[in-house]
Amino acid sequence: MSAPRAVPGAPPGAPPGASPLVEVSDLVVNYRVRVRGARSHAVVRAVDGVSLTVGRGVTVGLVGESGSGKSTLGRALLRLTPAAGGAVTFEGHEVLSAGRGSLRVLRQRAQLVFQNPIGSLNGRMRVGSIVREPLDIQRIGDRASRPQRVRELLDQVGLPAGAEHRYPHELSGGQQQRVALARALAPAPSLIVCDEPVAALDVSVQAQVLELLKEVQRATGVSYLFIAHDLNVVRHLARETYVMYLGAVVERGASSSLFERPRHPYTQGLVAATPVADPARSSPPPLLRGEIPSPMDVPAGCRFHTRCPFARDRCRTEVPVLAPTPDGGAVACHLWEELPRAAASGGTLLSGR
Amino acid sequence: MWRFALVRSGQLLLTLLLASIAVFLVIQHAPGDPAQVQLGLTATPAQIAVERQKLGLDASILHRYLIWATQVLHLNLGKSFTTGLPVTSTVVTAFGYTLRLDVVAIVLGLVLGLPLGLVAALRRGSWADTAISAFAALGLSVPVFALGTLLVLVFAVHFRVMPAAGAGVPGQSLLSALHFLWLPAVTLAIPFAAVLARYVRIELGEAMGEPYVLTARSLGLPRRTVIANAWRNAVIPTITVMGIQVGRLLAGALITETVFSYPGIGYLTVQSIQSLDYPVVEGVLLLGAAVFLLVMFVVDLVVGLANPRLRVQVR
Amino acid sequence: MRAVTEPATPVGAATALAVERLRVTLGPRTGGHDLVRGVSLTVHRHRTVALVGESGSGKTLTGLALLGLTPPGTSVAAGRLQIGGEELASCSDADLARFRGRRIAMVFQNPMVAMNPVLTIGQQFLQVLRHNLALSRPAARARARDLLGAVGVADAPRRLDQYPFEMSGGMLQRIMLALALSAEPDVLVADEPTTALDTTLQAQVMALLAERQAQLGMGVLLVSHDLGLVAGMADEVDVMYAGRIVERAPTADLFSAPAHPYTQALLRTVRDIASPTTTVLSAIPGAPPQLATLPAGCSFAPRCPLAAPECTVALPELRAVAAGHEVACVRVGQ
Amino acid sequence: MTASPVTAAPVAVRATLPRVRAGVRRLSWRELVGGGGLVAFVLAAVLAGVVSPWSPDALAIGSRLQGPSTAHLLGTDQLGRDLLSRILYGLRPSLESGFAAIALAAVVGVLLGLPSGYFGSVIDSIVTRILDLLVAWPAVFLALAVVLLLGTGELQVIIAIGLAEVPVFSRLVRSIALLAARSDHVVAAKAAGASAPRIMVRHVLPFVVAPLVVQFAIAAPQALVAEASLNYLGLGTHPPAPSLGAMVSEGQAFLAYAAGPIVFPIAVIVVLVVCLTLLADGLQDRLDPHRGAERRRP
Repeated sequence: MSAPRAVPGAPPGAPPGASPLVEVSDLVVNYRVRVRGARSHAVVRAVDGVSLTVGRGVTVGLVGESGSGKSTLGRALLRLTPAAGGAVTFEGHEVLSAGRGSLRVLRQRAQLVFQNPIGSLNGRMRVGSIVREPLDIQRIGDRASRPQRVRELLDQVGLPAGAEHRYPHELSGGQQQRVALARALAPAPSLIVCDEPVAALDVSVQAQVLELLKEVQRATGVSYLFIAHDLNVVRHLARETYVMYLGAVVERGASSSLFERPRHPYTQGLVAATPVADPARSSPPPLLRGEIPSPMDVPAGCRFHTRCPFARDRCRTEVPVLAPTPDGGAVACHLWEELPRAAASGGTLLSGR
Repeated sequence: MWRFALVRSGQLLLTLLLASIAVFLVIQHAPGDPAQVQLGLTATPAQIAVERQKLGLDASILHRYLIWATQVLHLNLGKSFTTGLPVTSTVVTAFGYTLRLDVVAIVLGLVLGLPLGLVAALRRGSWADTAISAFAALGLSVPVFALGTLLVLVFAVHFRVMPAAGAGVPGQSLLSALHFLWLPAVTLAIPFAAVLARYVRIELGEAMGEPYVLTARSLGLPRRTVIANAWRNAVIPTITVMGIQVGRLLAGALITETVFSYPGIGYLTVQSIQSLDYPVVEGVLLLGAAVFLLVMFVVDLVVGLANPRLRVQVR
Repeated sequence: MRAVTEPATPVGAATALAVERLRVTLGPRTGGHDLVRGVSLTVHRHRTVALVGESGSGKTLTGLALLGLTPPGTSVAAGRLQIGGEELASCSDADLARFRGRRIAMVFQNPMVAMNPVLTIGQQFLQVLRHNLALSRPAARARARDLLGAVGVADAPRRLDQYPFEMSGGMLQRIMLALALSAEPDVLVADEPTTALDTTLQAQVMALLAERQAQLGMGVLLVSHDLGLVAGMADEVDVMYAGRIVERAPTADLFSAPAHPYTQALLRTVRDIASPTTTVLSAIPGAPPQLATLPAGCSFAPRCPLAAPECTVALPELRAVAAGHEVACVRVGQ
Repeated sequence: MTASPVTAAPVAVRATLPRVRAGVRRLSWRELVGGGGLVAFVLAAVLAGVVSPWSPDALAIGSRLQGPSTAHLLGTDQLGRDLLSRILYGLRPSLESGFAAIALAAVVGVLLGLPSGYFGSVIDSIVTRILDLLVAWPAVFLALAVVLLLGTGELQVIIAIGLAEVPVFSRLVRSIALLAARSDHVVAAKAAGASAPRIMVRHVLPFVVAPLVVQFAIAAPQALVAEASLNYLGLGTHPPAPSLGAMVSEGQAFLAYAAGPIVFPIAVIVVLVVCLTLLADGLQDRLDPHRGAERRRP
């Protein structure tokens, strides 16, 4: 087992002295992509030096377009995808270089919930066996007590009696996602990485699952790293949010201020593009032009400059670093202090009424 | 595309090399001492030892392979144990007969299989589809030797309109050569057509269910164009399957040629194995593998050309 | 973004599409069940009608049925179908074939699979333009370039020589829109045109759709599950539940005074999630119904907080509660 | 917030009742005819010693190439042996070799394909190379190589046919394992700390079973045809042991005098193969109704 790393700095909002649950620093994840017909592999930098902190019992949001690397980040910090560099500390243990012992702690204390509930459940297993499997693998409790524990877990996620005898395809989408959550909760984790957990659900069911996530957090004190593209959902759940673009964090901050007063032009664009269920507010013309470039050729300088309406010469050559803002967040933009705050009206766009 | 072709050629050469090693090893380990076989049962041990040396059987296996491979590259495969004729010319002559038979069979198979597959794919669930599917299933179920024998029984024995065996005499007219080809060609063509019909039905049927077909219809394109567009997608996997079938035929239709005692590669293969004529066995195995691999190579290139993802890299 | 700032109720605007009692049935005539159960709607030129519903509500099938493109195994019947002011004898594939691509066109959900992968963009344009507009080859190519320019695709000549797999989803959806609008149809069915795209691209494609509508004047039937999206796009919203329209109203009315309990609950959920001050989300219990096993009476009754015994007796019909505002609920007005 | 009890009760009913009924009701005509036929043939082969009117090797030079009669229901062959008895005994090597060969191919296919698809990279490359070598020849050449190395006989036939079928099975298993290895439920199992063997057995293998059964059913008639063909070429069982393929090839020389010695064995092979094909189609509809299965044939 590796020695616990020194914690470089307490996360914002955490009591002084307490170490955060997860500490990611300068994480790099590369993908090797085989180009058809070519003999060599191209290296794609899916996550490019991301630092992130998740406190205990809180929800941290992670937003960005598809291709921003947010899902890869989530899997890399659980060591489900190999990292090429950086460090991840989980409950004081270094994760990336962990041996079997430390890895076992991670496999017990950190779990995952996916976007597509039916795909994340083994269709050849009954719900009871699915939820029970982590208990069997980790040898939690004895054989006799496990069915009782499974029953409790299913009860906790609001599944009716008898659900353990069903197959996943016999349940509705919302119920399937409840099963996935029960499985994640089985080894009593301190962290659940939620990768777009409600994106595949109907609106009328989304609220049920979100409410359940909150209830579970209150009851168990579990932390969520909540990955989503829907800003409304993230803002509702997360106290703090990170915005990723092309593998890097471009802005971080308390959700309230981040969505009310987005500093980075990309965050502003995301906020402005989020539709509002109110015909009285006319949407402004889209702020962001074009599309996210391929991670195979990340633009030089500020990686966002190709789509930024404010880009200057400096942005094309010099890489901006994540700099602190007065409201406790951080932004990676050369121009954030001089930019017009017009887009900040996007903050009010989000509020429904 | 060029890079793809280059890589694929490299693979072809490598597989050919491995194939030659396999043939060599099989022959080396085959029961029966080649020296003994060469000299006959009356030979004394001393004579056999001399013969073994002459044949190079004492050297190391790598050495023997290299000698053997050099000879193969010079197209020198020795002489047949049974006829005493050079293996190369024996095999080439037989291959000529096989080629002639296969061309007729492939044309017949295409003429029969393609339209049947098209009709079945475009009229899914109709009685025509059911009938064609039944034909395809039967064509694949009936063993070739059974089909051939039954054809002989009906057309050669019962009606006496076709010859039961052989390929006629050298130098005969095209018409009389064809006369000998009909029955074996039909025997080969029916399973070929069955495979083809089945694949066209599956692939085209699948393509017709793709979203782009819905798009094309929503844009008002006529049915003919919609089908033609879908076909351009369906034809790519169909070519591969067709290629495998053609490759098998060219490598020697063992059973059909045996049924009709047709002097092609397949018949030669069976006969040389039964008479333990190893030089000829070597020859037919090598030629069969080479032809089959070459056909698959060509098919891959054709499929590559038909696939825009590969073609685009030429630009 | 509304396409044009005209009064909400069109006065004398030409009808682009009118359909009455549309029914889509799955399986055999007897023993099959209806997936779309008597939908009537009208779209005027320059107007956008949003058809909103959750998965399985029959909104996509309604769109497909209007072009005669429902999947095999289904049959379509309607009391009346009118496209661009012309009555159709039936809504069969054959009768609609003449209209498709010329008078009524469609944009689909996933642009990555909606185009033929072995044909270049140019070849696909050429086929459509030559057939629908009888253009010569050079004229069609020139027109294709113009059409691509109109949807904001830069470098059109190069794009025409490329294959779909060489492009991004956003680009393909622009191209798909250009193809669908190439014959300047009277009505465009847009089936979740941005669901497969990121929100940043969604905003771009929706703005483009509104722009092209303002230029060409077609009526748009926007099929969507996203109330937020339609709020900014539609003039009228038709809410579907279990194969029927349960509420229809001008967009402003629907969002300010939703009348059907389903619409109310849905809007409350959407707004709760979007509101930073909500602590407890209001959720609709249960799951959307299975169409094969629908209960008698109102399909929403099992999930409805206001359900009363009479709700399970008969299927409620759409009734007007205000100008242009219709609701299918027996409790409304009580 | 509470659960959604609305759907719970119907789900419970839906789940158990029809599944039991479906098992019986949905036996299609293909499965009935094909399965029934197969059972009949297997019974005939097993009971050959009981039901055969004659010994299969009993020569009767005086009654050669006779037509059907009450003594010899299907007539006799060129050596005066009873055709019916020879066919009944001849079914044995066909069924034994055919099924043994496919079983061999399935086992080897799973052993090669499962790790190949699940782990990918080096293991996958090695397995793929091996298989490439196997498919570099038409299947019949492979059989010849086996015969050349090991001589003729029933075991050699099994190995030859099994070897030729291995790539199909291995590739099938590999493709499914590849998909399953990337699926979210496997990632979830990894996140919970499941070991690679556990994941392969519990989360990948169950998805291989149904396609494997279908492929088994598809390959069975092909294997029977291959067995008969090898025997026809004289590469299988040693005379005088009866086999359907050898009967046809022996009878061919006397075609001009009597059709029975070849027509009856052929009829039996064709009916048997058609039964197996029907059964395969039926199983395929039941277990693997989606795309991909049909194309696995030839």
